[in-house]
Amino acid sequence: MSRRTTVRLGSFAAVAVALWFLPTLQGPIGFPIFYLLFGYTLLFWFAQASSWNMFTGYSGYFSFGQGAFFGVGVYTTGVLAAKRGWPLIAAIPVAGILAAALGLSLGFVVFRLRRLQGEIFALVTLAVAFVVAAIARVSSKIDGGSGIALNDVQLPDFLGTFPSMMFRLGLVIAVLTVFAAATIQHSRLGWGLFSINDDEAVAESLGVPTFRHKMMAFGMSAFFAGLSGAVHAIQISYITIEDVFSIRIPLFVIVMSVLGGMRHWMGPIVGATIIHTLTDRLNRASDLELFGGNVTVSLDHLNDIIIGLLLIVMVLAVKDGLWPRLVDRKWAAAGAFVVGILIARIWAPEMSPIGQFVAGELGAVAVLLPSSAVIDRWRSRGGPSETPDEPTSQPTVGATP
Amino acid sequence: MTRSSQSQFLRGLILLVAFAMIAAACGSSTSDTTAAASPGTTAAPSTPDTTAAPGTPDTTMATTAPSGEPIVIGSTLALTGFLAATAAIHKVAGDLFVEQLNANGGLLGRPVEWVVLDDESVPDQAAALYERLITEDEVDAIVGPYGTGTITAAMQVAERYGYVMPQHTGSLTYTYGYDCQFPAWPAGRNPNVTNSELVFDALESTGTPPKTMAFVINQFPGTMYVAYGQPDTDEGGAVSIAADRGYDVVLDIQYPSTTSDWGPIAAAVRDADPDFLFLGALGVDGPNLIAAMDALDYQVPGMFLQWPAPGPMLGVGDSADGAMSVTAFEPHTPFTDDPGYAAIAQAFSDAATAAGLPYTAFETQASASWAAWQILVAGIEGAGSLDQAADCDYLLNNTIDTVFGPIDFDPDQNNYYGDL
Amino acid sequence: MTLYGQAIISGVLAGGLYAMMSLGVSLSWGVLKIINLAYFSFILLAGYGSYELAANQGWDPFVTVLAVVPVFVIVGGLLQLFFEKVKIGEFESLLVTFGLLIMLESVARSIWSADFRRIPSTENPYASSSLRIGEFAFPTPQLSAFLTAIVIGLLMKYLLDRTYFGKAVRALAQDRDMARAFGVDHRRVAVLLSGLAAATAAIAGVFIAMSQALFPSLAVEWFGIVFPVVILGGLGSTLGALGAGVVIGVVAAIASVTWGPSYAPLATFVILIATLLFRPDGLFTRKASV
Amino acid sequence: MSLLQFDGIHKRFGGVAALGGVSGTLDEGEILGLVGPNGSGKSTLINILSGFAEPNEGRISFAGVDVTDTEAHHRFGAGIARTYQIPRPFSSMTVRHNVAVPLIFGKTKLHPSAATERAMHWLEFAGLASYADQPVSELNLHQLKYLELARALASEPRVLFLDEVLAGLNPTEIEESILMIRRIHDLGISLVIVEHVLRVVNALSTRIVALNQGLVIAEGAPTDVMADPEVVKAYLGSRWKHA
Repeated sequence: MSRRTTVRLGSFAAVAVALWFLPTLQGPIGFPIFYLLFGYTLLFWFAQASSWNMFTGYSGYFSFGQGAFFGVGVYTTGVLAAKRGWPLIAAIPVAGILAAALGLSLGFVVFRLRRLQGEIFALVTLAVAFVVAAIARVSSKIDGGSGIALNDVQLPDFLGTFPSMMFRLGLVIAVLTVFAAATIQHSRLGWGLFSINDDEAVAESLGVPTFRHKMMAFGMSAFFAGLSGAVHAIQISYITIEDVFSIRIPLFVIVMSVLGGMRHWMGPIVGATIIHTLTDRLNRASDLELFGGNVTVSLDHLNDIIIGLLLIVMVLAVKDGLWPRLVDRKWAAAGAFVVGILIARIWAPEMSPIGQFVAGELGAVAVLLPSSAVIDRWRSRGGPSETPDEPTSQPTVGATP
Repeated sequence: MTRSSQSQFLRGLILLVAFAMIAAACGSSTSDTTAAASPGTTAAPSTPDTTAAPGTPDTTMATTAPSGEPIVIGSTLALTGFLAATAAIHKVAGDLFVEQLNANGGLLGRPVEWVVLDDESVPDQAAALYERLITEDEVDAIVGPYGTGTITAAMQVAERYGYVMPQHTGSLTYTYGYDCQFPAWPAGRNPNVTNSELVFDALESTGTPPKTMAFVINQFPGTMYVAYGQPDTDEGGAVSIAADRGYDVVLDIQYPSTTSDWGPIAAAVRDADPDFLFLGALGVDGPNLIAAMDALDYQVPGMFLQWPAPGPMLGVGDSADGAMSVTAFEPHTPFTDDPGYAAIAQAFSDAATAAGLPYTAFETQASASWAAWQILVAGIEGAGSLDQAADCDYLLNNTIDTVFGPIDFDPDQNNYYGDL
Repeated sequence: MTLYGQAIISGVLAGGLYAMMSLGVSLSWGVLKIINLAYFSFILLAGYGSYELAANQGWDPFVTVLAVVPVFVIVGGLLQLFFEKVKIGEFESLLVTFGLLIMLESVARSIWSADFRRIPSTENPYASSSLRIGEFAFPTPQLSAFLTAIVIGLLMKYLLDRTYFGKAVRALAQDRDMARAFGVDHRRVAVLLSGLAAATAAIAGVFIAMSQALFPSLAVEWFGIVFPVVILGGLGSTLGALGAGVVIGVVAAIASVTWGPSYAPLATFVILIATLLFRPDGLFTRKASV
Repeated sequence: MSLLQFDGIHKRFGGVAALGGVSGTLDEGEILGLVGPNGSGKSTLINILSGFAEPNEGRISFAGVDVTDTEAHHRFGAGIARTYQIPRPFSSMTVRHNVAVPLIFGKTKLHPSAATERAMHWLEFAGLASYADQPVSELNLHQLKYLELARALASEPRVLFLDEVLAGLNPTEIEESILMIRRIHDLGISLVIVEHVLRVVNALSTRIVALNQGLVIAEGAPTDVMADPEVVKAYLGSRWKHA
């Protein structure tokens, strides 16, 4: 193990251990228990977005299959833990293995056929999610349309109360997933995937075992999505095909990763944090009164509009996502974050900590994005030589010397 | 060169606009905590002729304006997502109830504020939001969401914190073991038995019961439960009850909720040509199938529609003749014999029209919603406090008056009553 | 046998509608290299437009086509103009139009609510009328949708095969740079084609409003029909889409009456996956592209 | 025994035969020139020998081992490398990282950090050291072609296929490139060069194979092949068609 790997392992372990005791501190510090579940949901999205990104973000193969892998995970818990009485802890690894098996068998067929590259691959994975849903729908052993209630599942009580348990389970899976994503990025596998992303044929002719690398990454991606789905089944508590296999999971992981940046393991984490905190707080906003109450704008449907808008803006204008820009301008972002929080405290003193965080986060994002756009523009006008499209896009492959 | 800098500028502009929007939205989301539904805005008495919300035990409070810190009641509703159509009814009903409650003296003499979050029709979201309502927003009481999945998820949270949870229409009766959950609609503990027996009894009471029967069932948990009984136990279920009763089941098919082409299903029904069609339907399935059968020049002599969601027979016209359904409340006699309820039905209809709902009658969904609020209020007023355990005790040990009549809750029946 | 006969008729007629719903996506993808999910929103919004005119203004549902279609020709053209402006690639187009779809669905929800909207039978006599031939019934909305699909398919085929515009389109489909080098005004052709494609989507929307209830999340549910049709028919192939629509319609109908309606989506996707694996250029293309 | 040997290579696209049974050998230390008019099958042959495409028929052996069914990345590891006519760098990576990839995955199998260091050696060889940490978009065509060479050499191949490395270059750059090819040959690497500039092929090659319409029409010493009437006819014929 190289020194860098040791350091990474150490820091992940330290973060994990520190967070592990967060639920214990809930009583003494006295923060609302909701924060544990809020934290769990955030960790859930970390795991989902990171697991999607460790294949799609690195290799460039656009997969809509996340819903299927997540769904396999959820239904493994449903069938094994709820219907057959397995303890949840035993069902979780099986869920990961089944999802990985689905990913690997799909990959085995699809990656063999060169003509299924590109957008056709995206559609095959979309179709697989539909097929998995259709099978679950006709099989009464799985669901058969009745749904599965999970209130009798045997939960791991040694992990504490329900919110503590969810938080800790989510933490373990998120840390494993993100650690895997970070490790892959800096490993041979990561180099292979990034070269596949740029030019698969050339990668193969320079010795990259492209088939094997795609299989490994897709399998792992599916594995972690399945693990995370298995835990999330408990949070859903009553699973139905329409909910589990909806477009929500693939949509959110795509938006989160695109927003944060797909070429670095931190990208999905940044994206998930922004999207989850923002949508959570927007939930409350029902009506926006402007001009002293003369104009009322209903915000009921704003969540989706913001998600859609973010996706469009990021894809068109900020192709590399926020992470590279954050690295570039961390002090400006940190400053804006603080200013955002201060403004929130003055404007709405009773605002909850999450609300303040969102305010700070929006400040940071607002500073990062347009300022970078202006800088891009300035650079492209000022420089004598042709500058590349994205001046900030320092190569991140295997990155960081 | 100019072109590219122009487009760069354009991109910058788009971004600024986008984030200005988000910032604006967020500002409101946070300031909303104070602005939402203060009694001043919701208490405007739009229906001054309504005397009191029936079921609010102490009607003498009517003339006293509520005062003091507002009591905050939290809930989620499927404001967006696939259940949003029906949840909109619950929103209108709840708003109206709170408005009337405040106009009639509030709760325990204090004004009531209702915080509604959007669970997007997604159970995990509902669970997280109830967690938030109870532990972060520290609401004084909760009301259930709409939709079986979200209700089931929310109930686990309520149980964890011992909150009383009146709920409108949860259909998986057998899974609800929590003593302080109070279903409002009279579905009964075993709709997988009682629902179809009610239908078959009604058919047999006509003197000319059908001989052949077709079952077309939406693959939705509630409809599946009624049609095929409890999963993994096969207890009850309309199909087997029909067979037991000697009906000839000539067709028994299930369709996915996403069905868009009703032609083949209509063809299958026409081919089976049953005397009676039992449609385990949701939403617009009924009208869609009826229209498709119509297009084949075919009508069933009689049919049963399980859960007509809002506007069920909307726009089908004469073809809906011969269709029957179960209902807990309809805006006509005998349900409206009580003048108070007649006024509510009218007020609801007005509010629903104002909110732009296409189907404005005060029927099952709206009345169940109303009853859930009545149960909550009865518990709090009866126990005279916001203590959840006391409220729960009161509800379990007293007869509660609702729009559906007096109810006694029995935990052995999972608090379900009635026989729909 | 009547059952299967009627099911097949129903499947064939539904296939016409499926083809019309898919034509826009197929042409845009095959020729313009833009996977435009916004067509799903066009279908939905056109349906709502037709609903508004028929239900609230008392128009004959068929006549609403005249008002609805021109709007979407313009919208489709403008959208393409925007794509040309930002020089969007195939993958980016998938994501951008996905975002657009989510936004438009949300807009539809705030205007018409998530509730079901259906043209009342008093304003829409066609929903329950049909043409009878012996035991078999041909429902009016589906039959007219099918006939319209055939007419549109043939017109498009003529337009693409026999006219200068069609030649330009084909040049574009085969080699963008070459077409540009030979003086084809790439942008104008693309905008015009996108407008036409949007028109077919709008017509499909009108027929959908005529025969069933509308609700906002329909747009996403159509994925399960349109993508199989597009892949089966072959990207950019007009008659292919027509053929594939009918195949999907019939397969779904037969699966539906044989094993039950819940098997219809399964059958559709098994066919889709088999096609992707064995004939990725579609069932109806003569030669494999190199 | 020859280093690389191929027998009866057939390749069809649709119904069209691109190669109609081509055989040949490459000996250790040779510079084999592969010539022929456009569409004669030169690139197809290189694609098949480097594992980029599969032949419909025929066998290939390398250093005495049958590699017909060996995947391209294994052939690269075994010592078969190639360059592309139009350079295909990994566009999101730096120049140095481009060269690190074959060091990680080729014969050397270096750890990524070691590979990034070692890459400098080959960048110096190719005269690109000063661009090491630039994005590849900073390079011009000539430099990109050198980057292709550096990538191919990084894994120390035994055979290198050079697919029109001189196309698109100006006369000075061509002279430089010829010197570069000789330096590569001096490393002990056998070369197969596909080239349009016949003067260069003549000057560099130890032996020439001429292809036309997927068949070998002449083979031997450069002067003999160039004088072969079949070859002259193939070239003139194709010239005329294009004129």
